[in-house]
Amino acid sequence: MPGANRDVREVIREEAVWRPRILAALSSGPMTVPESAAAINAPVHEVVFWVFGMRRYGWLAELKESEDGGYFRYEPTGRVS
Amino acid sequence: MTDMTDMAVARDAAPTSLDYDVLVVGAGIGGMESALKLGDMGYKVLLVEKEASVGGKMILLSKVFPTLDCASCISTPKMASTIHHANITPWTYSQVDKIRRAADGTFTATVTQKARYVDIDSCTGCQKCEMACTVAVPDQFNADLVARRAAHLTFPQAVPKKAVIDRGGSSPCSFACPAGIQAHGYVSLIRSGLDEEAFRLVLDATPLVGTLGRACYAPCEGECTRGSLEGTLPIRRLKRFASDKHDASGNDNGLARPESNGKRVAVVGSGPTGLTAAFQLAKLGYGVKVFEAAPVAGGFLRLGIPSYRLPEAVVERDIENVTGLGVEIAVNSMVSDPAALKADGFDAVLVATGTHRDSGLGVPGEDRLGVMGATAFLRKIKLGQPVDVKGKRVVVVGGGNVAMDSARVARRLGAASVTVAYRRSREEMPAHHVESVDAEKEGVEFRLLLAPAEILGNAQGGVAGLRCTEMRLGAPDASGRKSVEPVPGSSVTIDADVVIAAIGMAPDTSMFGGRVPVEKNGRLSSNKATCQTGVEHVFAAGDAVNGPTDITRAVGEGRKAAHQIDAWLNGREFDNWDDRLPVVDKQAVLARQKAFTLSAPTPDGMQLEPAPTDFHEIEAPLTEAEARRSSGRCIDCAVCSECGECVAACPVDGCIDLRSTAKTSDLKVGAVVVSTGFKLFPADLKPQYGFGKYQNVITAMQMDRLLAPTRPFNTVLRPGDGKVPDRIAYVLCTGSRDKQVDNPLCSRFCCMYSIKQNQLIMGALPLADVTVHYMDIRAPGKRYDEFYEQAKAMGANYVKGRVADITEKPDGNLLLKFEDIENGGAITEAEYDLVVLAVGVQPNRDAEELFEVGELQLDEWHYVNEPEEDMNPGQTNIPGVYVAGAASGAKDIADSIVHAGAAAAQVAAHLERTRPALPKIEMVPA
Amino acid sequence: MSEQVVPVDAQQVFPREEGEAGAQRRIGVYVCHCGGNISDYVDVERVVQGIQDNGDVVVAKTTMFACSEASQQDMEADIKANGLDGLVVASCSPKLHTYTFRGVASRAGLNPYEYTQVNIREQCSWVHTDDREGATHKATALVAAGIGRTRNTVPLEPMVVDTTPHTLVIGGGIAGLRAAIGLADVGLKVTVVEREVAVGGWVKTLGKMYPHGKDGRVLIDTLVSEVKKRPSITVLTGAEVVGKAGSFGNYRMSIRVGGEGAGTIEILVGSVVVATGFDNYTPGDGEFGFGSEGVLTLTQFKEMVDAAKGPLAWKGRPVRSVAYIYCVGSRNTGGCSNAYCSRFCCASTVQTAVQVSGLDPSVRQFHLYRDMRTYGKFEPLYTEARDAGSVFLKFDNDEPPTVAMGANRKLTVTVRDLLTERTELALPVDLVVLVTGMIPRANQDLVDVLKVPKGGDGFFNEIHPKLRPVETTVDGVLIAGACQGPKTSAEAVTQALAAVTQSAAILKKGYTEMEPLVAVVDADACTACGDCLTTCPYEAIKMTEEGERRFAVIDAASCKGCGGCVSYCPENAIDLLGYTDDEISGVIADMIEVRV
Amino acid sequence: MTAHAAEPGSADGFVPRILVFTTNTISDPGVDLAGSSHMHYSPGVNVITLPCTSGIRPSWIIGALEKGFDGVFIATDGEECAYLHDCSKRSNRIVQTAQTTVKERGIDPSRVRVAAICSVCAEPFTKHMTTFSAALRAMGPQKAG
Repeated sequence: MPGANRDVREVIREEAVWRPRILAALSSGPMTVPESAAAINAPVHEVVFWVFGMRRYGWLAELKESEDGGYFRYEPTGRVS
Repeated sequence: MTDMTDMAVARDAAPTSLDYDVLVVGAGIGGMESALKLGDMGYKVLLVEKEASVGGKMILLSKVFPTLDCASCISTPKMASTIHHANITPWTYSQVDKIRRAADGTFTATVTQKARYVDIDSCTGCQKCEMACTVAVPDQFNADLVARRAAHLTFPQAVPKKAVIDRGGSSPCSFACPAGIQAHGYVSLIRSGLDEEAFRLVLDATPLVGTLGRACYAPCEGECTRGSLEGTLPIRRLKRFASDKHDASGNDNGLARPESNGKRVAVVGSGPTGLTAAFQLAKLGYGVKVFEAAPVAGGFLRLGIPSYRLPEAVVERDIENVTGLGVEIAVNSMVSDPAALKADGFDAVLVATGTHRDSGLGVPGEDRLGVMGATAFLRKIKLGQPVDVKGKRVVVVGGGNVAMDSARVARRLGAASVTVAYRRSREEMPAHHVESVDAEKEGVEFRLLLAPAEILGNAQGGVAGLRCTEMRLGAPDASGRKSVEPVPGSSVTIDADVVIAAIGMAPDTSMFGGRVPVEKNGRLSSNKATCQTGVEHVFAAGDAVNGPTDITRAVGEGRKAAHQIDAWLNGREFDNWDDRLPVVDKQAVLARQKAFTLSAPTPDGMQLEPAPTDFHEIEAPLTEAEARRSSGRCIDCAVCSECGECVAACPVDGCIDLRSTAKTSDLKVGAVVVSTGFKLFPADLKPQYGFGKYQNVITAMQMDRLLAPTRPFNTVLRPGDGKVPDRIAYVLCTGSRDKQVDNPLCSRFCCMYSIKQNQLIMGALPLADVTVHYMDIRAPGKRYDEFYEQAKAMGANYVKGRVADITEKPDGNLLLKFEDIENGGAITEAEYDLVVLAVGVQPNRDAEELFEVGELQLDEWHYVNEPEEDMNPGQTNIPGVYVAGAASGAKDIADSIVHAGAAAAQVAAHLERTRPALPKIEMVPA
Repeated sequence: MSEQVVPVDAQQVFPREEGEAGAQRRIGVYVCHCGGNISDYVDVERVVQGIQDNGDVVVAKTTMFACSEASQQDMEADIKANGLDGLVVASCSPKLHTYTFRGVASRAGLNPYEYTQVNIREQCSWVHTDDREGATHKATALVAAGIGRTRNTVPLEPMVVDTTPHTLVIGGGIAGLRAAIGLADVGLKVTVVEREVAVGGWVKTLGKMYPHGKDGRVLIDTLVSEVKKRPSITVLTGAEVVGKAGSFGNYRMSIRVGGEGAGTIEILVGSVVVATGFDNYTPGDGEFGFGSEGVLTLTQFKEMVDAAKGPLAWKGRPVRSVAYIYCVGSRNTGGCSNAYCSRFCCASTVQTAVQVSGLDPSVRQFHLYRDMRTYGKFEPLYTEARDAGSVFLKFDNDEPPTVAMGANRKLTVTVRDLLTERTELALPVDLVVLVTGMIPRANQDLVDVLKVPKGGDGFFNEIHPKLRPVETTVDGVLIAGACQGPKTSAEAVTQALAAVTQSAAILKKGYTEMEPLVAVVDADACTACGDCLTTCPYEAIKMTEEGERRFAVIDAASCKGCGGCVSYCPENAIDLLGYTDDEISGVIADMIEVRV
Repeated sequence: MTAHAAEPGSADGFVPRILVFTTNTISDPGVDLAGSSHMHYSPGVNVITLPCTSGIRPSWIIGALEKGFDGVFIATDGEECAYLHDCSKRSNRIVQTAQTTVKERGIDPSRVRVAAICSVCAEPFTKHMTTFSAALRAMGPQKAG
């Protein structure tokens, strides 16, 4: 997790760019944020912004009662554009 | 206490007409309370709030101490009452620019209602615009923990529940485009994978999408803010990407033939100006016919720009966008009397014949065989007519883009050598920099500071060479361009078989025979703003009027002409077709971010050969990956990209209007309440705590958002990796009681909100441990200390002593070094999942900006001063100006509300003193 | 019927002619597409078809945007053209457009309370985007229910209560005096009633006060002279409030004026500001040595310091050292029963300590505290005290300091200091100052008259600290100053002015308007059992007599319209207007009528 | 703005009808928020809004069940009620009265539920509706009359 911190504005701005990659990664099954980050090879703290931006705008939703070792799993909702 | 009966204003000076009795600045909890109470008393109140919703900071909180009421449940009824109160005029998304006190004791306030770009009456708050928006920015109302969109509802409980579009002006790229194309818009669409939408956004401005994607000189890229970082985005090529993607998709262009409006317009000339105008007019329902003298349509696009830059097929494809709307294009149709087209049933005529006549060199020998004008040369090639340059030595005279095109075409035709002779140096060369560099890469030789003096002939009447005079640079002229002057007696000869003169182009108006007015310089004469000529139904635009420019300018001229012709035909006043917002300040855009990550610019895609032999397109298209990556570099300068997705998504026609503007008014008011609230201490000013560096160090405001039911995440998660935290530490007095950060004061409510959060966390996360590092627990209010005891009883752990510093472990956990005063004072270390900084209060310096410098007195800590706090709370040093809530110092919600109530009493007393006869109070309608 | 009760005028509530009761209504129904927000998920045409034959429906239409100007005009035209007497708009949440459509009704000459908003967006289309059939059925049921409700609506008018522009202020301390001036300055008449022979309260006894160093005696003098300038203020000293009758806006207050030949006068006021202040905590005998020579309360010590012209002396002996023990009588310290923090005392003590250092910098001062609560801008006082040499020692409430008088008549304070590794320190000092807090003033007689509720701490309770911080459950009876809880003098003044504002908000216009959606008693059905009487914290319900008959009556001006009394009536004789039994039962029946 | 999958309807097409009582300023806005967040619950849910749930007549609850609603849910203001500090207690009393009566009439008292729903309780409300709906489905329809 430690490492270069990019400006929040910059990270958040990139949500659209990373969205297809995250959706592609989740197409094989729900994942936690760290799992998604590993799948798309991006810093986990940045993936937090993208996952929750996507959740807010209806691309992703958490699986209920899916907390696993402190992490929830997220899955696509089916929104396509 | 000053005498409360006699203020500086005498009763006799009672003002006659006020717009409002009271101006309340800021609609947080204090401002709302003052406004409501004054409204209840019957005073007319103008309430100005800079955000798009009333509610201030309180509405952002989860619950409130010590009752643990839901902040929203307490706030929203108050917010609704404020908005609907018969005596309160609420202006949200507005700002008070200045307040001036008049001699009679009243005030004139200059208030700007910012454009929200959403019609507040017709917006239904449905958030479809927000779902569709392509620009993501940090949501300040979620303490930057999550994204929001440029088009957005302030927060779910916003009052009024109306959207607002976050726009800083025009983005530099979009503003730079003479064609008025929303460059930022299509870039953000491509970033979101909305390539077809990007194509259609450009198509909205001009039919020439593919053309501009290749042949435009992209002034947008010159202004791209990224240009000052690692380099501009490839904006033009992104447009080509969208266009190619559209072409490959086989989609129609989405434009239906409009219903005819019964009027007809003739367009003379089918270049970029004519085609764009025809397209725009046809979309408005006009019957449009384009007359083209040449055998092919497209003007310079088809006859001037070499195919390696702009393939014919692309132009033809773009022209289909025009003809697809029912526009008829008649080629080989020279019009010699445009005005006379009226007799053929055309209600208006646009002349856009461009510049197709080459300027002569004006030197001896110009009439020799082998001397030709560049336009004529290029035209011949494009029409497939024979030009014999193979194996010949070609000299191109001139330094513009046409010169470069001619030279590079000559290379492709197999010339033995191609030399460009230019009278100034490389720096002054008017050709686009890339053009000259690329020409050079293709083997074109440059001979600089040479002015043609004579074309030398050979025995066959052909050309043997070009004799030139050497030039030298002089002082810069008025335009900053260096003047040149001949070197006396110098003479240089370049051997040549062919000389191509590319020193300028002019309109060819010979066919009009004076029937269209012409300026002395040979250009058509029309009003630059309206395009109208002396004959009222004849309009003229484009290069024929302005002289040679470039495609984007020509397209812009076409849009302008169409707009003005439509205005004239409908009897409207001519107006400015281009109503873009002022451009944003690039420095301000750069200043929004602490740092930028630089990434390698996308390679330019030019595939140049030293000796090209054919006319295949030399620039590679962007790959899908390149397009996404490069559009992802866009920094959304103006925030809103004008991509138009919100307009398309909004169910109410005309509700979203990106052209609306701010409105500034001067208002006369009897008194002012300053309720501008406070700011939170910026936690990064305590670097030892690592806020902004360590992901899992957050502020208490962020924790309040995490705890609120309208939270950014699905529960309380740490932002570093989305984990449910088990061990949570609080660092109290972050930025308070701290001389290091120049704030010796206690912020009053941090202990209490921390205790509140402790209780809420223990409720939300029953397994979590909460530890609070504190100096003194300050719970000095009604039921506050009991609330503290309750938190202790629930299991929160309170440790007295300062936190020295925080360091991060590789797994994101945090190590706190702290004093444990009550257990011997040793420096101890503990590990936590999440650290919450209980940030304190800073004064909001906006308050003093409302008045002339120094007019509103502040206390030594820069809060609004209450000189007689003991007896006259809420009173400032300016008679008639009062302060409510935390603008005068840190206060919790309960204290702010009481203080605001006191301020209202002061205002009422002031108004009564200064205004004996109040107007009859009207009944409040149901 | 007792005169102070303002009942809703029967004519106002039931104005329709007898013959018309149960007659056909003429209702207009508009079902909104919301540009797709509704119609994408609800078949709005079918909704209209489903209800248009409903008996009383005269107009039934869909509309693209009900809230649009054009649509509003259309509705107005329909109301006028068809003589509609009811309006139902099925669109978004009532929170967004209730006022819009009430306005439409009013402009068209229809009583706004004949309009019903049906929420088929937030509570139908948007939550059933996955079930068009279900959403359409539900929308039909909701609209049908809206029609059913409208069928039972009655025209209502906002209630207007004339108010008396006169406020009674109880208590002549700093809060009461400042409130009186504030009230007079906004144009209200004021009567101040003070139990003591002179006004001024505690502040009159104080010298220098924190944080601005103002002298309490001077502040009171200023206020008194300001009061005298205002002819609209009457001050009654040695007087007590002994009776209250009437209701909000028009209270008849009985005041016993003191002295020999005491009598009772009655005044008519619109509101009452209670500013009866506090009492100082008096430690029990032996509590932290109280009662011993040299052990003083903060109040006593402050008086001594205020009076001092030079170095302090106690009983003729110079004071070389002082120990302050904080939280005496507060925060359960030392086993006292007061759980609350007294708020003002930390700052007051450090300010006093600074004053002492000013008189004699060499005095050693020890502060034995729990948490130093110099909140906000008082913090620099604490710093100043430390800079002036005061020493601060923190004690644990489980192990409070002890005070002992030695054989040498010398006081020793023993404390385990948490700040120095829990070292036990024995401090021989000349004086021990017990930092005593505030306690609620004992005035049960007044409480019995006013019926203002007290909190667990014994101070008067506001209705809600954030929504209505100076109001009590007794309408028009407001609280100000330390009677509501411990506070500083400036804070008491602030609250006093807030009470002025609240008083002016209800009295200034000379009348007050209220939503007519209040509870009413059907006198014929009422059996005068009295069950409802205690259910209203606002005391809006009273028993009344008319000839032989006894029945309950609800004062419309006091009623808050919550309906809390409705369910307590065994005879179902109470109805809340706008939510009557007929209306709600009708709605339920209509909802179920439409089968899913 | 989170999408939530709706519970699937049962095979026999029985969608329980639930009558919900909300309050104007607190719980109804919470229910609205579920809508503007595009959450999902059963279309069998119908809402009636009152100033305060302590104004509910037990007869309305009983009548609703007898007339054909399968369940009644009272969304109280809890501690936030602006009218009555003991609002929860009063609402619970009403619910208990109604439950006692319906039990006497042979109706399962668990068809009446009560919970505090505040103005931002969109998720809790949705959850309540989903679980209540499921419970009622398991119980089967409450026969009208």
